[in-house]
Amino acid sequence: MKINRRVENVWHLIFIITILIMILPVIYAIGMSFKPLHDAYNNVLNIIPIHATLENYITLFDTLPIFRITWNTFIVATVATIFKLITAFLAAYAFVYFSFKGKEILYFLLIGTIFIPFTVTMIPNYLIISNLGMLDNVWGVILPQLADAVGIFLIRQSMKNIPLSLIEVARLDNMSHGRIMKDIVLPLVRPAITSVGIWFFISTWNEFVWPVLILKTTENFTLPLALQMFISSEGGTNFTVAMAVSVITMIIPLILYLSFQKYIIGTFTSSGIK
Amino acid sequence: MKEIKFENVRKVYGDTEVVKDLNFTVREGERLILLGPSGCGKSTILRMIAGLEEITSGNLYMNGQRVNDTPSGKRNVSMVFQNYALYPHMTVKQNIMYALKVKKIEKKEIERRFDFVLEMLQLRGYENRLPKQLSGGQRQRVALARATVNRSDFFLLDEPLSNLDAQLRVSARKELMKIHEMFGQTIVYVTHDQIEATTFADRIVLMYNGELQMIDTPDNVYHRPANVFTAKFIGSPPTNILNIEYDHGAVRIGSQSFLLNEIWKDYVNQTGTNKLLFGIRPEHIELSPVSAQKGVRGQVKYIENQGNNYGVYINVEGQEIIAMSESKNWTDGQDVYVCPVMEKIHFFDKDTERNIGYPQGLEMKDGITYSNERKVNV
Amino acid sequence: MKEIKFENVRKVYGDTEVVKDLNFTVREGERLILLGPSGCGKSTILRMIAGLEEITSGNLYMNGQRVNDTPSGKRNVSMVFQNYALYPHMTVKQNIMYALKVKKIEKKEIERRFDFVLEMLQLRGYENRLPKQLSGGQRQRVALARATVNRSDFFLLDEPLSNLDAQLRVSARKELMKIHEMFGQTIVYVTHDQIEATTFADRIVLMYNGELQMIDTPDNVYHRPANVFTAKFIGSPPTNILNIEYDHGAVRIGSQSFLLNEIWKDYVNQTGTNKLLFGIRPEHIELSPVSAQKGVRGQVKYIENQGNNYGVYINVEGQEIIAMSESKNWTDGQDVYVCPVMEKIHFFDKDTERNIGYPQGLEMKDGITYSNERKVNV
Amino acid sequence: MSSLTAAKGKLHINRENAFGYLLLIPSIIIFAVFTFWPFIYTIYLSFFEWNMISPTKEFVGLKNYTEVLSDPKTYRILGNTFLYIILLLIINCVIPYIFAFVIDLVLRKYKNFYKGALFLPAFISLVVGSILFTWILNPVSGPVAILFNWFGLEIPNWTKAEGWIIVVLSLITSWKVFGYNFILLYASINGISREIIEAARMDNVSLVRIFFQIILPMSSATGIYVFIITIVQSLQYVFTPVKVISQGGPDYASSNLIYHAYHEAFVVYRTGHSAAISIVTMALFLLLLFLEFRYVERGVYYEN
Amino acid sequence: AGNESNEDGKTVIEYWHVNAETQGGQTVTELVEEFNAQSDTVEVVAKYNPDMYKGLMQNMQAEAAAGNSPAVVQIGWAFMDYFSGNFEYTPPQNVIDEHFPDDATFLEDHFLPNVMDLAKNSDGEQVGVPYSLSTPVLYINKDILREAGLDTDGPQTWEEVKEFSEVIKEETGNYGLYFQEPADNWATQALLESNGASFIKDGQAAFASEEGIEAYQFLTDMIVEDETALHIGWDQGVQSFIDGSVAMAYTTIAQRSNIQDNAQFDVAAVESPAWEGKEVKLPAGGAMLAITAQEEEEQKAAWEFMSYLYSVEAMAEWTKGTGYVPPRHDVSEAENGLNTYLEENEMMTPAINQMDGVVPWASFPGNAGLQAEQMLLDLREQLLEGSISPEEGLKTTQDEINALLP
Ligand SMILES: Nc1ncnc2c1ncn2[C@@H]1O[C@H](COP(=O)(O)OP(=O)(O)OP(=O)(O)O)[C@@H](O)[C@H]1O
Ligand SMILES: Nc1ncnc2c1ncn2[C@@H]1O[C@H](COP(=O)(O)OP(=O)(O)OP(=O)(O)O)[C@@H](O)[C@H]1O
Ligand SMILES: [Mg+2]
Ligand SMILES: [Mg+2]
Repeated sequence: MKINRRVENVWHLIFIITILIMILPVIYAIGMSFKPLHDAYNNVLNIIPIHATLENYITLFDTLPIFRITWNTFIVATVATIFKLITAFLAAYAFVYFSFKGKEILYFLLIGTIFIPFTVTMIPNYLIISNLGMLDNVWGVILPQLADAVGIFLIRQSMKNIPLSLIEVARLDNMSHGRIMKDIVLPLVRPAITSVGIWFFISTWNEFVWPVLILKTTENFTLPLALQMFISSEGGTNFTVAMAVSVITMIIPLILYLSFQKYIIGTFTSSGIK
Repeated sequence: MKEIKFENVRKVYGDTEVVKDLNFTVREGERLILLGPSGCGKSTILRMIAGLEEITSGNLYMNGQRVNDTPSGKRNVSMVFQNYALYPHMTVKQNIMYALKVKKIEKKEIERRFDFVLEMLQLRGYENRLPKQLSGGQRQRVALARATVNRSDFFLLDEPLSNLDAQLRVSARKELMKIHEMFGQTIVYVTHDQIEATTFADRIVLMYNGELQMIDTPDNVYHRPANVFTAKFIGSPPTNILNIEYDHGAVRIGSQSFLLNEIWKDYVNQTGTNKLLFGIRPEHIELSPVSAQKGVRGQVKYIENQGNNYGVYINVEGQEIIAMSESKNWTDGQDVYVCPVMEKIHFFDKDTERNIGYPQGLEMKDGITYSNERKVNV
Repeated sequence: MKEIKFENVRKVYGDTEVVKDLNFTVREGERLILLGPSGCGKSTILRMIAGLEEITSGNLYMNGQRVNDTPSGKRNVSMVFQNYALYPHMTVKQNIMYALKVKKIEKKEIERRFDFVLEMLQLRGYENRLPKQLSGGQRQRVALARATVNRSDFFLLDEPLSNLDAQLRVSARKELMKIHEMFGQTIVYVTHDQIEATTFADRIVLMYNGELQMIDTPDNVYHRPANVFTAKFIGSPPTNILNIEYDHGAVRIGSQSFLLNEIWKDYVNQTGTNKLLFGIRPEHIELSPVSAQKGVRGQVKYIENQGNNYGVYINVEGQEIIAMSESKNWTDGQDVYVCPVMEKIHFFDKDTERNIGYPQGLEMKDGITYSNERKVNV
Repeated sequence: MSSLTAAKGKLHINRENAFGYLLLIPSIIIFAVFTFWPFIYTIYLSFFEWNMISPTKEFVGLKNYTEVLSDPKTYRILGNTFLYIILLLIINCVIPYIFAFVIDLVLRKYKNFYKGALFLPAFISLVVGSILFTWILNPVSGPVAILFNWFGLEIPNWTKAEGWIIVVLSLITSWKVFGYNFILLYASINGISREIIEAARMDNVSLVRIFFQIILPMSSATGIYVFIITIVQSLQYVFTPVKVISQGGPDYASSNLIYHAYHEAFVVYRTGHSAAISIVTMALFLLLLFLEFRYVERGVYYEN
Repeated sequence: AGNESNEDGKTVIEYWHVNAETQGGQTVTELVEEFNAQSDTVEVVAKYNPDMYKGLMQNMQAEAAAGNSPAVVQIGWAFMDYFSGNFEYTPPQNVIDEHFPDDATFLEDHFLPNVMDLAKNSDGEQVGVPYSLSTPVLYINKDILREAGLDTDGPQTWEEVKEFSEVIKEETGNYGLYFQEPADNWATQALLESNGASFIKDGQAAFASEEGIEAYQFLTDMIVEDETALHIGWDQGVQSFIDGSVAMAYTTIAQRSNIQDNAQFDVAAVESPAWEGKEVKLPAGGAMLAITAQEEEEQKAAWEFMSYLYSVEAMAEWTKGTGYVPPRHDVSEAENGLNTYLEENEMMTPAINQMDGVVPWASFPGNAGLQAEQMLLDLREQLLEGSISPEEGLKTTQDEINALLP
C-alpha cells in the first residue's frame, strides 16, 4: 500500500512532536532524580543534571528497605494480574461460547461494575479484609482488586471476533473445552490478553489508595506507598527523592516491557485471526 | 450401521426456509455427492450432519440413533469446511496433526498419516508455513488434509477441491477413493464439478432451493433425469428443453417437425399426455449441414470453443438449441440440421415438469438399459 | 494503451522466489487467462498488477508507464479476490455500491449498474444480507458483482466462479463477455477450469512454479503445447506422454511399434533428434477391440465414468495410457488396440521437454492449420 | 445482541451449560464479595446520615438524595464530569484511533519506534505524573513557564483557573493512558484483514473514508471497549491528579462525581451523602451503559 | 490491633503518625527503635499515614469501622473536635493516674497551660497531649528586598507587607508575597484573628465581623487588584519562593528546613506580621498525641511510649527532625535539649519567640465541623478568584455554617 510522501512526512512530524511531549517529562523526572534538591529548585531548565548526584538514591536506600518493597510490589502486581487474567478469560469464554439462563443480565451486571466508584466499595471491603485477617498482608491488597470487569469485557470482545468455524472444527473433533481454550482460543486472543495483562500489571503496580489502607509496616509496603513517604504538604515535598522513587517504580515495568517488547508488539501485529 | 437418515428435516434462518422437508438416507459406506445450484442448502445439510447447525424440525438419525441433540464432538464426523477454517496460528503441520495429537494417537501412526496425506496433496515443503503464507489452493489442501487424517466414520466434504487445478483435482479424488476403499467411511461430498460427481459418486443427491430433486446413481441422474430441473442442471452445456407440440409420433417445433421411432411413439401415446416438453442433450445431437430426415433446420448463432469440442448455438424456430460438435467448421448464420439421437431423448410433462419415463427396451448406444421408472426420492 | 507489461519481474517472499523473471504483455482490451497448478503464482501476479504486492525486482508497466510505485488506488484496477474480501459489516448492496458511491457516480447510474449486476449474478433477494448470512457461492458472486460494477480499465479476476455451479458459471461467463464487449477492459483472469479458459480467453498464460510456460491462444495451447508440462496440464485427462524409441518413422513402445505417416516421418527425421517423448491426448486415441494397423496392443486396467464419456485406463507395455471412449463396453483385463490419430500427435525432446514442432501442411481433422512454430514467451 | 443467540445453537452446547456456570464461578464469587455486597451496603447507607464511625446511624429516608439533587454543586460537578469525559474521549479515544490508523496504514517507517515511544508513559503512576507536572507546569517557576517567558508568553495559572484546571488535569491523565489506548486500538486495526483494506484502496477510496467506513466499523469491538474505559478513566483515573493537585478546587471547578463522593466520604465524613452521590453516579452511568448495549452494541461488528 | 504480644512477651502497640520522610519520618523511626531497644515490656510498630492528618483520620475511620484501633495516634488540631466526638480515646491523665502514680504531675510540670489548652476539645476535656507545634512565619528573600531597596529585616506589619510587595513588584518584577493555600484555614485564621476577628465565638462562626472582612479584603486586594501576591497551590508557591520568584512567603515553620536547605539566596524568617496596633494571634499547627488503645495493657504501654517521646532528649530529636516547635517549655534552653541547635538555626527563633501568642486552631464543633471547614475553603477559592466580595462571601458563608452547627 503506497501513500503520498508529503502526507507521510507531516505525520512523521506530528508523531515526533507528540512523542517529545510525552517522553520529555519522563526524562525530566529521571534527570531530577539525580539532582540535589536545591539544584532542582534553582536550575529548573536543566533536563540533565549539572551536579549529578546519587544522594537521592542513597537517601532512599538508607531510609527504606527498597528491595523488599520492590519485591512486594512485584508479587502483588504479578499475582493480581495472573488471577485476574485467569478469571476474566474463563468468564469471557463462558459468555461467548455458552448460552444459559440469565447470561445477558449477568454480563450486564458484571460490566456495570466498571462504573462503580471505588469509594463505594472501599469501607465495606476494608471490613471484609479485616475480618479475613488480611490487614497488613499482600492478600489483603490483592483480593479486592480482583473484582475488575475490564478484563472480561475486552477478552470477550476479542473472542467474539474469532471465526466460529474454528471452534466448530475443534468441537467436531470432540475437543474438550479445556483444550479449545488452551490451544485455540487462548492463542487467538493473545493480543487482548497481553494488553489487558499489561494494563492490570501497571495499574496494580501503581495502585496506592487501597494499599495505603491495608498495609501498615514498612516491610510490607509497595512502591507507591514508598513514594508517599516523601510527599508532605506541610514539610514540603522532597521532589528529587520522590523522583528517585518514581524512577525505581517505573524501572521494573519498563525493563519488563523492553525485554518483552518484541513479543508484545509482535503479539499485537501478528494476531492473524483473519 | 454408519448410515445417515433425514426424516422431514427442515432448517429455517429467521424467516427464510433454507432446507425444506428433507427425506433421504445416506447408506453405510456410501459416497454420496450433493449437487445443486449455489445457495440451495448443500453446506447447510453438511453442517446439520456435523451438528453445527440446529435442526429446526424433523429428525436426523446417525447410526440408527436420533442425533438432533447430540453434540458434534460425539458424532464421529470429520469435515472439510467450504471456507477452510484453518487454525491461523498453527503451521500446516500443526493444523493437520492437532486433532490426532489430542486423541492421543500413537506418535508413529500420526507421522505415518501425516506423511501420507502430505504426499497425496502435494504439500511437501509447506509443513512449517502458516496458513496466511499459502496460496488459496494450498490452504484448501491443508483443510482437506486435516479432515482426511482423522479417519472418522462420517466424512463430510464441502467443495474440497474447488480451488485446485484439474490435474491435482483428479489425483486428489483418486486418493480419496483409495482411502475410502480402505476405511469405508460414509462420505457426503459437495461439489459443483459434475465430472467429479460422476466419477466419485455412488449416488448423487440433487438439491434445488432447499428441496431434494433426485437421488440416484450418476448414470441414472444423467440418462434418466427425474425432472426438467435435473435434466438442465446436469451436463454442460445443459440439456436443451424445447417447447413442442406432440401429435401421434410427430414432434412439432414451430412449423417443423420430426418423427419419433416406433418404440417411443408407442410409449408416449400410451401415457396419454400430449402437453409435453422435449429434452435432448447437446452431445446427443447430430449436426449435419445437409437436410436430414429425423431433424429440424436451424441457423447457427455462434460457436463456443470448449477445448476439444465446440458448442454450436442454433436458432430453431425461435428456440435456442445447443449442440456439441467436434468440428469448428460452422459459420454464423449458416443453415444446419439438428438431429436428436432417438435413444437419448427425454419427455417431460409440461405442467409438473416431471419426466414421463422411457419405453421398455429402449436400446442405448452403449448397450446398457437404464431403469425406466420415474425416481424422485429414495 | 490499456496494456500491462511485465519486464523481468520477480517476487520473493522471505527466501522463496514465487515469481521468476516474468516477461509478457497483456494487450489492450485482451481477455487473458492465467492458468497453472495451485501455488504457481497466479494470485501473486494479479496482486502485483493491482499494486497490492510489492515487486521485488523488474518493472511493471501499465498504460506504458512504470507503475512499480504507483499506489493501487491510482491504477484504475478492479479485482475479485480469491477469498472475496467482502466488507463484513456491509450488506450485499452496500458492498456492491460502496466504491461507486465513493466515486460520486450519479445515483441513478449506480442503481442501474446495481440492478444489472444483481440480475446477472442472480443475487436478487439477497440485497440486504450481510456476507456472513450468505452461502459460499453467493459470497463469491457478491465479490464478482462488486468488482464488475466498477468498469475500471483493468479487471482482475482470481478464480471468480470457482464456487458456482456449472449453469451459473456459464451464464456469468457469458455476461462477463458481454460486459467486456461493451467496455473493452483489459482482463486478467485466473481459473482452474479449462473450459472456462478456452471459452473465455483471447490468450492463455500458462504458469508453473513461478515460471511462464507458454502464452498463446487457447487453440494453440491445446493443439500446439510448447512443452511437456503444457501438454500434460491442459486437457483432462492429461495428454499421455510416452517413453518411446524412434527409429526412422517407427515409434517403438516397449516391444511393439507403429509407423508414422510420411509427413511426420520426414519432419522428425529432418530434426535429427531421436531422443524423443511421444504425446497423444486421450481424446485423440481411437480404441478398437480388434487388431489395428497403426496401433499398439494393451490391456484395460479400469474405466472411469465421466458423465458423457468414459476414461479407459490401458496398460501398454508397462506404460499407462488413458483414452476417452464414448462406450462403456470395456472390461478390465480385456485386450485393446490403441491407435493415435496421426494429425494430433506430439513429439518432445527428451532432455529439454520442449516440443520439437510440427510438419508443414499437417492437415487437421477440423481443417485448420495451426501455427507450427515453437512458442514460449511473447 | 443477536450475535449471541446465533452462537448458541451453532455450538450445540446447551446441555453443557452447567459448565458455563462453572467457568463463571470464580468471577461471581469475587464480584459478589468485593463489589456487589459492598455496593448493596452502600445503597443501604445512602438512606442514613452517618459519619462512618459513630455507633448510631440515623435513618433519613431520601433526604440524602434530595439534598444531592437539589445542591447546585452537584450539577456543577456533573458538568465537570462530562467535560472530563468529552475531553478524554477526544484525547484518549479519537486521537489514538487516528494515530493507530496512521501508523498502521499510512506510515512505512519508524512504526515500531512510535509504538514503543507512545506506550512508554503508560508505565508511570499517575501520582508520579501529578507531582511531576505540578512541578513542570508551575505557572511561575516551572520549566515550561520559563520557556514560554522567553517568547514573551505567559502560561495560565491553571491550578487556580476554572476551565484550565480541567484541561490540564485531563492532559496529565491522558499522558499516562494515551499509549495504552493507542496500543489497544492499534492491535485491533492491525488485526483487520489486509485484503479488505486493499479492496478499498484499489477502488481509490480515500484514507479518510477507509477510516470511517471500514476501519471504524470493523474495529468497533475494541473501539467500544476503549470508549468505555475512557469514560471510566475520566471518572476513576482523573481522581488521582485531582486529589494530588487540586483537591477538586478551585471551588469544585475540577471535581468530578467520583472525587466528590470521595471528598464527601473521607474529607467531610458525610457517608450517607457520599453514598447517595455514588448511587446517583452509578445510575447515570448504568443508563449510559444500557443505552450503549441497546444502540451501540448493535452496530458493533463481530466476526460471529 | 487487639491485645497482641510478640514472642518476647512484649505488648505490641501501633503508633500512627503522618511524618513523611521529608518531615521527620526518619526521626520517628529512630525514636521508635530507641524506645523498643530500651523497653522490656513494650514494642511499638509505627505506621506512616500519607496525606497528613486527614489521611490518618481516613485510615482511623476504616480501622474503627472494622472494630480496631491503634494505641497512640497523632491528631491534627483541626480534627480535634471531630476526633473527640467520634472516636474512643482515653485522656492521658486517666491512664497516668491509674497506672503510673510516679508521673502524676508530669503534664503539669512540663507544659505551659496555654499549650495544654490546645488539646482540649470544645467541652473542655483534655483529649491528648500537644506533641508538634507550629506557627506561621514570614520567610523573606533578602536579596530581592535589597534589590528593591527595602529593609532587609523584613516587614513588621501586614500593612508593610503590602507596601513592600508593591515596591518589589515595581522594582524587580517579582511577586511580593505568597500566602500559603493548603487545604485548611490555618493561615487565614492567623490573618483574621490577628486583626481582632474571631473564627468561633460561643460555638458559632463569627469570622464575618468587620475585622474579618477587612483582613480578607486585604488579602484579596493584593492578589486580585494589585497582583502583587501569588495565588497558587502550596507546593508550587513554596517552589516559587525557593527559586526566587516571590520575595516573601507566609507559611508554616515546618517548611523551614526545606527552605533553608534549598534556597540559594539570603533567606531569613521573621515573626508573623501584626496588624498595625494589634496583637498577633497565631493558631497552633501540628498535632497532639492521643491514646486510642482499648485494652488496659495497651493503654499502659501507650503511656510508657508517650512518656518516652516527651523526654527532653526525645523532644529535642523531634524538633531537630521536624522543625516543629517543642511543646515542653523546658526543652529549648536545656543543654541536652535544643540549646546549641537553636543557635545554629536562627530561622527557628521567630517561631519559638511567638509561642506566647499561640491560640487553639479553630475547630468547629459537632458533626458538621468538617463541612464548615470545607465551606470556608470553598469561600477562600471564590474570594481569591475575585468572583465574590469578601463582605458578601464571608457573611453568607457564616450564615450557612451557623445553620449547620448545633
Ligand atoms: N506470505 C508468504 N510467504 C511465503 N510464501 C508465500 C506467501 N504467500 C504466498 N506464498 C507462496 O507463493 C506461491 C504463489 O502463491 P499464489 O497465491 O500466487 O498462488 P496461486 O497460483 O494463486 O495458487 P492457487 O491456485 O492455489 O490460488 C505459493 O506457493 C505460496 O505458498
Ligand atoms: N445466517 C443466515 N441467515 C439467513 N440465510 C442464510 C444464513 N446462512 C445461510 N443462509 C442461506 O441459506 C441458503 C443455503 O445456504 P448454504 O450455505 O447451505 O448454500 P450452499 O448450497 O452451500 O451454497 P454454495 O454452493 O453457494 O456454497 C442460502 O441461500 C443462504 O443465503
Ligand atoms: Mg456451500
Ligand atoms: Mg490464488
